[in-house]
Formats: sequence, C-alpha cells, structure tokens
Amino acid sequence: MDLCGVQLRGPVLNGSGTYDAIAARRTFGDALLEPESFPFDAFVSKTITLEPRQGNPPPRLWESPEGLINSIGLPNKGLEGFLRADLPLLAELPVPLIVSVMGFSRDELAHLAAAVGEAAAVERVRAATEKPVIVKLTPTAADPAAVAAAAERSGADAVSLVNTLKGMALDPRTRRPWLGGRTGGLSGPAIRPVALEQVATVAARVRVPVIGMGGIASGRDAREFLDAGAACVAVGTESFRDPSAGLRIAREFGVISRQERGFSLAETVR
Amino acid sequence: MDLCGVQLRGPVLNGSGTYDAIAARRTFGDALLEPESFPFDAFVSKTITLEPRQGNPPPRLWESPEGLINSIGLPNKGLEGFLRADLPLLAELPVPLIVSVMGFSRDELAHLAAAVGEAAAVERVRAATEKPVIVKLTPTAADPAAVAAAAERSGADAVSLVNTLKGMALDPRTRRPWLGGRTGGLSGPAIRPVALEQVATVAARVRVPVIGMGGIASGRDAREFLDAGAACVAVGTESFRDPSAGLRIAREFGVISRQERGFSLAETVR
Amino acid sequence: MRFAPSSEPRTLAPLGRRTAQVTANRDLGAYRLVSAHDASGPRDPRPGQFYMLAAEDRWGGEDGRPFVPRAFSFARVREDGTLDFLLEAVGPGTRRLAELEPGEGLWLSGPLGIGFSAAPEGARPLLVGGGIGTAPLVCVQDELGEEAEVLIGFRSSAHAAAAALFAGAPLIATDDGSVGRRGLVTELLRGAMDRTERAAVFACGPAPMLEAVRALCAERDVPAQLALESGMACGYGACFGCVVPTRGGYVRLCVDGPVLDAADLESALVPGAGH
Amino acid sequence: MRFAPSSEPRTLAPLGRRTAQVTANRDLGAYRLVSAHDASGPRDPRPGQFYMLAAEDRWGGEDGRPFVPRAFSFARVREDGTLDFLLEAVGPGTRRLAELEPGEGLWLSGPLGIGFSAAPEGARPLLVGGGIGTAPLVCVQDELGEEAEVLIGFRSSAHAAAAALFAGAPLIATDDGSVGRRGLVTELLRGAMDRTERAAVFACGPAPMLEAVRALCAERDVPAQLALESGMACGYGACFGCVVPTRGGYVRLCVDGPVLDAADLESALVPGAGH
Ligand SMILES: Cc1cc2nc3c(=O)[nH]c(=O)nc-3n(C[C@H](O)[C@H](O)[C@H](O)COP(=O)(O)OP(=O)(O)OC[C@H]3O[C@@H](n4cnc5c(N)ncnc54)[C@H](O)[C@@H]3O)c2cc1C
Ligand SMILES: Cc1cc2nc3c(=O)[nH]c(=O)nc-3n(C[C@H](O)[C@H](O)[C@H](O)COP(=O)(O)OP(=O)(O)OC[C@H]3O[C@@H](n4cnc5c(N)ncnc54)[C@H](O)[C@@H]3O)c2cc1C
Ligand SMILES: Cc1cc2nc3c(=O)[nH]c(=O)nc-3n(C[C@H](O)[C@H](O)[C@H](O)COP(=O)(O)O)c2cc1C
Ligand SMILES: Cc1cc2nc3c(=O)[nH]c(=O)nc-3n(C[C@H](O)[C@H](O)[C@H](O)COP(=O)(O)O)c2cc1C
Ligand code: FES
Ligand code: FES
Repeated sequence: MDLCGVQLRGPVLNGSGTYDAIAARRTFGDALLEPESFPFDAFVSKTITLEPRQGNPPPRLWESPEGLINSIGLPNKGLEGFLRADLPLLAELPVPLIVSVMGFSRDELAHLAAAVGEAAAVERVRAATEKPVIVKLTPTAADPAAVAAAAERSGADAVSLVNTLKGMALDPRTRRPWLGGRTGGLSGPAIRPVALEQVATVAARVRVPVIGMGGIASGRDAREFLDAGAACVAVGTESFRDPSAGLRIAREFGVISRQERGFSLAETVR
Repeated sequence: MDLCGVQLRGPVLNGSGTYDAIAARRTFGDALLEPESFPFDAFVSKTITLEPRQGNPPPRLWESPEGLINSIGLPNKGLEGFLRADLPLLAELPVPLIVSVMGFSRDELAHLAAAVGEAAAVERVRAATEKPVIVKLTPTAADPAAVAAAAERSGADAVSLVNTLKGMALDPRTRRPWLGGRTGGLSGPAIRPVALEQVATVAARVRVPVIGMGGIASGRDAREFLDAGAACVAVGTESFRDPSAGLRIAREFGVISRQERGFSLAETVR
Repeated sequence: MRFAPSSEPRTLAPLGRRTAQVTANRDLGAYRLVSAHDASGPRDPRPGQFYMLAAEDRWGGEDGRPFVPRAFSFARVREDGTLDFLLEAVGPGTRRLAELEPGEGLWLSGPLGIGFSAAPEGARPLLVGGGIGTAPLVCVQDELGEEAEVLIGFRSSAHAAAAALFAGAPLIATDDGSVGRRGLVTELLRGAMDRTERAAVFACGPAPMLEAVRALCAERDVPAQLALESGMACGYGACFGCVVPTRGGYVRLCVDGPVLDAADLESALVPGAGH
Repeated sequence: MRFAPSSEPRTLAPLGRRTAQVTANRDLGAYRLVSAHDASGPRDPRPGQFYMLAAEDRWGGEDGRPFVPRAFSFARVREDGTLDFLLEAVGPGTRRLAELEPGEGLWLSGPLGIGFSAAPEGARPLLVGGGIGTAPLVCVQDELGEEAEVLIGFRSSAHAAAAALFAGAPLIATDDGSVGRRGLVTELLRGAMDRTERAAVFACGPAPMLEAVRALCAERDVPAQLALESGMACGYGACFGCVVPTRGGYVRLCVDGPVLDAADLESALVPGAGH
C-alpha cells in the first residue's frame, strides 16, 4: 500500500512516543531488525523538539479503567542529538521512517489544533521540506474536522489522530494529583469510541489519508478504523502490554480480511 | 449539606437522563419512595425541552471497554406534558427535585458550551426563575473552565459536568454506524479520568458549587471527585448496572470518610 | 384483535440488585440451563417478565466487556425461589454466564417489565417459540397446562434439545428436519390455526419469526402477544435505550414490554436486536 | 566508589510476549512463590533483571484493572527454564497473579533491564534486602555462593518466611523482633561493614531503605548497586514512564536499570514508587 507516495507492506504503524526502536533493540537484540519480526509497517519516531527536553517529573503513569494516563512531557534529545545519535540507528530499521517533530518552537505546534489560524504553521513546515508532512491533531479541539481541513488546505499530506485525551488521577494517599505533570493524557481502549468518531468525521471531511489511532488492541479494532475511513492505523498503548502487538494486530487483521473475502464469496455463490 | 440554598442529606445525585423515578416506581413499587430506599440525595429529572421529542431512532446503545455509548436524543414529553404528567409524581419523591431543562429553543443551550457568547442564554434563564440555576457543561468545549466561568458570570448558581464524550461504534455486520443517531455519547468508568480533570480545572476556576460526574461507580470514586473540588457528585451509568448504586456509593463513601477520620486521629495520636 | 388485560401483568421487583446463588448449570443441547436460588426475590414473577443478570465475579474481562448486565426471561420459577434461565452463548455476557459454577454469585434484579396477559375467555392459547425464544413459553405452559398448544422451531437438533423443557408433546419444526417437521414454526402455526376455531397467540423468538407471526395473526384477526427483544442497559426504564417503534411511537421495551400486543406494532422487526 | 562493569549485565529477551505455564504457587508466609515454566526463554537471565508479567486469563477485572502488565524480579531460574517469582499481593495485579493456579497461562516478556554487575576483585559482597526486595538477591546468592553475606529485614515474622529462600543462615532483622534482631536491616549492614574490610553492596528493598543504604555506603565510600522500583507500563523503554532522577538526569529504569550504581544517585527516594 501507499502512504503519501511511500510504499508500505501493510497498514499498521506505531503511535509516536509509544515505541522506542533503539531501546527495544537493546532489550530484544538484532532480532528486532528482521523484517518479519519488526512489529510495524513504518516506524514513527518519538516527537522531537528543537531543544533537548528532560520531560515531566515522575510519577508519569497511572492506570485507569481500560486505559493509561501518562504525563511524559516529550522528553527527547533535541533535533541535533536526534540527528547525531538516533537517526543513524533508526535508518537500520527494515521499514520506512516517519520522524515526528513538534514545530521549531514548542508553543507553535502545541497550539496547532486550537485554531484555524494555526494553518500558517503547517505552511511553514511544508515549505521547508520535500518529504510528505503528516499533521497530528489534538482530540481536545472543539471541531477536529475543521482543524483537519485547515491542515489539509495548508498542504499537509496526511493527518493523524487521535492524540491522548486530557485526564487526571489523584494519589489515594495525599489526595493530590498523582502525576508529576498534574494532568496527563488518557490512551488505550477506554478512548477507542471517541477516537473512532473523530477518525470517521475527519476522514469524511478531508481528501488526504488519515492515520487513525486510539485504543487499537486487535485486528478487529484496526479493521473498524479502516472501515471508518482511515488509510492506516497506529498502535500505541497496546504495545506496552505486548511488545509485538503490532505484528499480532496485522496478523489478526489479515485473517479477518481473508475471512471476509471468503464470506462474500460464499454469499455470491448462494 | 447545602447546594445553592437547598438542604441535601448527602452529596450523591443522579445524572440527568440516567434515572427515571416514575418508571422505577412502576418497577420497584412504592418502596422507592421511602427516604432510606431512594438512591439519591436530590433527584435530577431527565432533560425537558419545550416541545415533546421522540428521541433518536434505535438502536440507541453500544457497550465499549468499561463504558457505554448512547444516542438517546433527549426524548421527553415536552414542557407541558412534563408539568401535567410527571411533575406531580416527582413531587412525591422524598428528596429535593432539580428539573433539567434544555433552553426554550433546543439549539440555544445545545451550543451553550461552544462559546463564551452563549452566556446570554443563561442570563435569560436566570431572569425567568427564582430557583437556583445549574448549568451543565459539555466536555467537548476546547476550554471547559472558560465556559464555566462565563456561566458563572451570567448568574449560574452552580455548574455541573461532565456530560458524555462524543463517540461512535460500527455494526460488525454492516460496518456502518451502529447507533441510530450515528454518533453517541460515551459514559462510564472509561471517561472517569477525563471527567476528574475537567471537574478539578473548573472547580479551581469558579466560586459556585460544582456537581461532578463521569464514571463514578464507587464511594472511592465519589471521594476523588469531592477531593478534586466538587461540592456534590452525580451517578449515571452505574445506576444501570445496579439500580441502587446511589445508595451503595453513599454508604461506601460514608465508610471511607469515617475511616479517614479514624486514620487521621491515629496519625495525630502517634 | 386485541388482548384486553384487566391489570398490568407485572410482579414488582425488590429495589436494587441482589445476589442469587447458582445452584446448577447444565447442558441442554446447544443451550445452557442455569439455575440460581433467588432467596429474597418474589416467588410469583409473571411469565414473560425478565431479569437483568450479571456474574458477581469476573463481569468485565479482556477489553472491559461485558459491562452492563444482560436481560433474560425466566424459563421457570420453583417454590423455593430457584429460577431457571435458558441461555444461548452468543457474546461475552452470555459466555460468562454460561460458565457459572454452582456456588458462584449471580447478580440479579427483577422481575422486570410486563409479562403475558391471560388469553381472552374461550380462546385456545397457541404458544409459538423460536430458538432461545422458547424460554419464556415454558412458564406460560406451566401456568396454562394442557389447554395450551406448544409449537416450537429450532435451527438444528442440538437446539431442539430445549423442547425437553416442555410438558407433553410439543410440535417441533427444525430447519434441517432432523427433529420434528422440516421448516419454520410459522408453518406449524398456520396448521394449528387451521385446526383451532378461536386462537390466542403467545409468541417469542427471533424478530423475523415474530414478524411472520404478527402478519399471520393480523391476516386472520387472531389476537397475539409478542415478547420482543432489544438491546438493554438498565432494564427498569432508566436509560431510554431499549425503545422499539409502535403505532403510538417509541416505547421502552423494559417497562412497557417486553410483551407487546401485536396490534400495537406496525412490524416486529426491531432495529438492532438479536444476533 | 563505583562499580565498573566490563559489559552490560543484560541477557537479551526474545521479542514479544510469550506464555509460560504456571507450575506451582505456594504460600511463603505473607508472600506467594509463583513458579512458571518459561519453555522458550533464555536459561541465563542475569540476577537483578526482571520480567513483565500478566495473567493470560482475567487480566482486567472489575473497573478494568489491572490493565498493563506488572514488573517482577525473578528470584530464581532452574535448568529447565522454570522461573520463580516472589510476590506480595498489594493491588489488583499482584492479587490476580497471587491466585494463579498450576496449569494457567502466564504472559511474560523478559528478561528485561540491566542486572547486577560482579563485585570488584577482592571485595566481599553484602546482599542487603528489605521485604519483597529480597527476591532478586536470592539468585545473586545462588551465583556468588558462600562468598556473599545476606542481610535481610522484614516487617513481621510472616514476611520473614521469605528468608527460607536463602542458603545458609542469613542475618535477619524484623520491625517487631519476632525473628532475628529487632530493628532495621541498615543496622545489620552497619555491623557487617564494621566487620568487613572491603565490602561491595547489592541492595534491593523499599525506597527509604535503599536511601539509607545509599547514604551509608556513600559515607563509607563503599560501592553499592541498588535495584530500584518505579511504576512501569512497558518494561522495554517504549513508554518513558518509569524514569528516576539520577545525577545525569532522568533515566528509564526499565532499560538503564533497575539496578543502578548508587554513585549515580543523589537519592534513592523515587517519586511514586512502592506502596
Ligand atoms: C427481555 C429479554 C429477554 C431475553 N431473554 C433471553 C433468554 O431467556 N435467553 C437468552 O439466551 N437470551 C435472552 N435475551 C437475549 C440476551 O439478552 C442477549 O443474548 C445478550 O444480551 C447477549 O449478550 P452478550 O454479551 O452475550 O452478546 P453481545 O451481543 O456481544 O452483547 C449484547 C449487546 O451488546 C451490543 N453489542 C453487540 N456486539 C457488540 C460489540 N462488539 N461491542 C459492543 N457492544 C456490542 C448489542 O447491542 C447487543 O445487543 C433476552 C433479551 C431481552 C431483551
Ligand atoms: C523492576 C521491578 C521489580 C519488581 N519486583 C517485584 C517482585 O519481585 N515481587 C513483587 O511483589 N513486586 C515486585 N515489584 C513491584 C511490583 O511491580 C508492584 O508491586 C506491582 O506493580 C503492583 O501492582 P498491583 O496492581 O498489585 O498494585 P497497584 O499499586 O494498584 O498497581 C501498580 C501501579 O499502578 C499505579 N496505581 C496504584 N494505585 C492505583 C489506582 N488506584 N488506580 C490506578 N493506578 C494505580 C501505581 O503507579 C502503581 O505503581 C517490582 C517492581 C519493579 C519496577
Ligand atoms: C506514553 C505515551 C507517550 C506518547 N508520546 C507521544 C509523542 O511523543 N508524540 C505524539 O505525537 N504522540 C504521543 N503519544 C500519543 C500516541 O501516539 C497516540 O496518539 C495515543 O496514545 C492514542 O493511541 P493508543 O490508545 O493506541 O495509545 C503518546 C502516548 C503515550 C501513551
Ligand atoms: C443513557 C444516558 C442518557 C443521558 N441523558 C441525559 C440528559 O437527558 N440530560 C443530561 O444533561 N445528561 C444526560 N446524560 C449524561 C449524564 O447525566 C452524565 O452527565 C454522563 O452520563 C456522565 O456520567 P456517568 O459516566 O456516571 O454516566 C445521559 C447519559 C446517559 C448514559
Ligand atoms: S433498558 Fe434502560 S430504559 Fe429500557
Ligand atoms: S516502563 Fe516503559 S519506558 Fe520503562
């Protein structure tokens, strides 16, 4: 399949910031580099900012009903550190690479989805690169489809959604916010219906491909996002529960697709 | 305790549209009217509109991971039917009554939370009644605290949140939207972290009491919403799982409060 | 023609959710028959009423479902308050219930809704059931005795095992002819109507079957009560989720049904019900 | 003083999550000792490495938790690939694991992280454990043999039952003096250091204990390795959730730990860890 002119062997990507292929290689060894072992059909880097960032103070995680709240805070080596230390290693991966960047000043893109005026930010990125540009939308915008349409008008080659929903947890002992960053982002199956709605609504509005994510944990879930209009899906939190969730989901998805072809054949025959 | 000048025996309300005391009486009989059996400390009616409404076509429900998606569509008898048929029966309940109304034209309040300009809508309600006015916020506003502050400035005596999050489900057979209303509202434990964050943020911004809800299923959950700054809580979806969930939650909450008093005493003693 | 019940055939439910103890869970061909001792519930639920059930433990597994309880007609109530439910495992909720072990706790509330009304004086009750929809007819037969004629249809002989719940010799149809007559239960009904001067139909089964029954009864002006199904979350009128369209508008099946007078329905094909 | 390991003490994990079969689950005072046969895993995980565990069935119950897997040091590995885990049931995840029955499936991935490095030439290893933190020291002792001195502290005699996992006669302290000496394990450590010319500390336990050990070792310039705990979601560096502050900034405990050189820490009091 084709995503913005790049050939992919399948539709399952990772969610940005939910899989560190370099750390995974330290843990699982070079087996990870085998094309048939690498869990995704394209690899999306953790979001990079211009300057290095430490991220939020711990604790950074809290479990909620069928979900996870994180306040990671975009820790990364900064653009320079990334280009020097990480990019050469990521270039060894057996699949195409998508680099996730957050503007060239942090506030610039953090506010991307808040207003249509932000479209300018995408235009600036667009002019600076020949590579396809994918814009990730925030799910807290009052009207995600309008933001997606604005991104498309400004030249985005694809849009990707959803990001995590804003959430909070209290420390049962102190009764004050548990997360170092006070609030965090909710991900996982809990948000799947919200994600599916936004993906469907955005896909109905824009022409560019939509990368859908939010709580995908099985081939059936992936199938639903594609049915809702996504061109590709991404797996985030489920990779925490199963380091090769991406592979499993692609396999399950394949079985479903074959079964469905089988069924429709049977129906035709009847 | 006191909510806008009305005395309540405790802090546990029902979410509007999630408990029909009249239907419950048909099912459970007059036992429901006993003060010690009635599950809530004040009763909130289903939202009433000026004209009668049939609501959305079925199917109206879908289950999601630790959540429920509904597209009920505010069916109700209209103001006149409510005043004639329902109000006399609701007046027999052993607790104070809160009537939930949706503007005097439907669109008016449906858009309440979308923009600060809507404050006018609240002002108009304010002028029309001597009773306390509680404004329910939509959780899809980009900035719920700003909307809450606008409602407060316009004279709301309390604010209530969260309503359901917009979500969707597909029919596995047809792969098209399952719900008659295409999209629906997600409620239940899945949304609790999102609700808790919005309640905390709104409570920090407004002076009027906040009625907090969203996925409350236990006394511990209720406790968290109060810790986050809510004056009262409301129970919605959990009443579907357990018709006297309100009572159970109040009881559990009481036990926790007593234990905590015990603990802090023990700590003081040590 | 209409049923004109003297009063609403509804036994009140104790307020809230209680725990019954599972006493048995046995195979009945393609179904399970789950028995639970509902010590504090009423002994006289009306045939056609239902209960909302959930397992006390492990309700909510992988992927956080089942989440809300599930609706089940009772098939039979015994004097000591033991309730029998006939289940078909079609999804996460029924699968969990189907594997309940004796001694486990079953959360229930009920009896809920409106059951079947008595047949008009002098009419012969025809009980028409399809598949799992035969369940509520068992207690209808218990109540009406030999007066009632039982006509039931099943997909296969494994499903037809449920016929053992009925007294006497019910007429059976199966899709494959492996038990009883080959064909649909509506064909049995047509035959029985031909033989019966004044009939009154009590039916429960899949929506297409109920629709065929409704059309047939309308054609012959035979009064019919249909026990419908729709997706429910609460079972006591709280969520407004279970509505079905009637000639008078949407009604909540859990408080105004599940048994409806066929005369009130344009069609028994309820959107979103069944598997 | 620092440890200067020649290479990272890390055995690679097979990619992905696999199922091990639970072979035993027995009481050990206040703890459970769960054994599982990890047929396709490596036979040589490094002491101090850990596994992410989840029950194959029923992971996620009431209220949708546990959701992510949980981290556990292995206490021992046997030649056939059976792993022993020592668990304390403190929340929904550990409670579910504590009730695993022989024959059930245990999802695991690992070994993960960096384990303990060898002690510097000529130094006497002092293994210092507190409570459930004694678990990874069992396999350290298995490896080092009599050379190592074991000093362990517990809340009560029920917890001190874990001492049975160690060979020889470990020195024990309990809060209530019911087993061994009354007091804290750091007092045992102080005594052992007084007796030992060149010591090298291997420690695991609750954060306040580790901080006391760190401070004591810093004071006496004794090299120490501390196995820390922090809340983890993935265990392989994917989520960036498990960071702890070090002199060099935040490090992910699951890929750069859980064993850290005490010299790299300002404090072992990690925010949000432990119960
Ligand atoms: C009044 C009444 C009486 C009944 N009596 C009986 C009886 O005696 N015996 C019996 O076996 N059955 C009976 N049923 C049917 C029974 O309630 C259903 O079979 C049961 O609810 C199915 O639950 P499930 O979890 O196994 O299946 P599911 O179909 O998975 O869940 C039930 C509901 O969830 C929704 N749903 C379906 N798929 C999904 C999905 N993938 N994700 C989210 N939601 C989904 C649908 O709305 C469906 O109706 C009765 C129903 C009613 C209303
Ligand atoms: C490297 C390492 C090795 C370990 N080795 C062992 C070992 O050998 N034996 C052992 O017994 N333990 C060990 N632990 C600790 C063990 O992982 C925890 O005890 C376990 O994660 C607790 O899970 P739980 O679900 O039982 O408890 P919980 O504390 O409920 O859940 C675990 C995490 O969830 C979060 N949390 C706590 N309460 C809530 C709540 N109410 N809602 C949402 N989230 C909540 C916290 O972040 C907590 O850390 C180790 C930990 C690490 C990091
Ligand atoms: C721990 C964690 C870290 C994340 N970091 C990033 C990030 O750096 N950049 C980004 O665009 N999205 C980030 N996300 C959002 C995910 O890419 C994804 O949009 C979201 O988690 C929803 O998908 P899921 O439910 O499958 O996890 C992060 C999510 C999690 C859980
Ligand atoms: C079936 C259903 C119907 C609802 N109807 C209304 C309504 O009429 N008016 C309203 O203000 N909120 C309505 N709500 C929202 C609830 O009052 C509540 O805000 C929301 O469900 C979150 O709480 P919960 O998670 O405890 O259910 C409805 C919710 C559900 C699930
Ligand atoms: S099931 Fe809730 S109203 Fe009928
Ligand atoms: S637990 Fe996820 S990065 Fe360490």
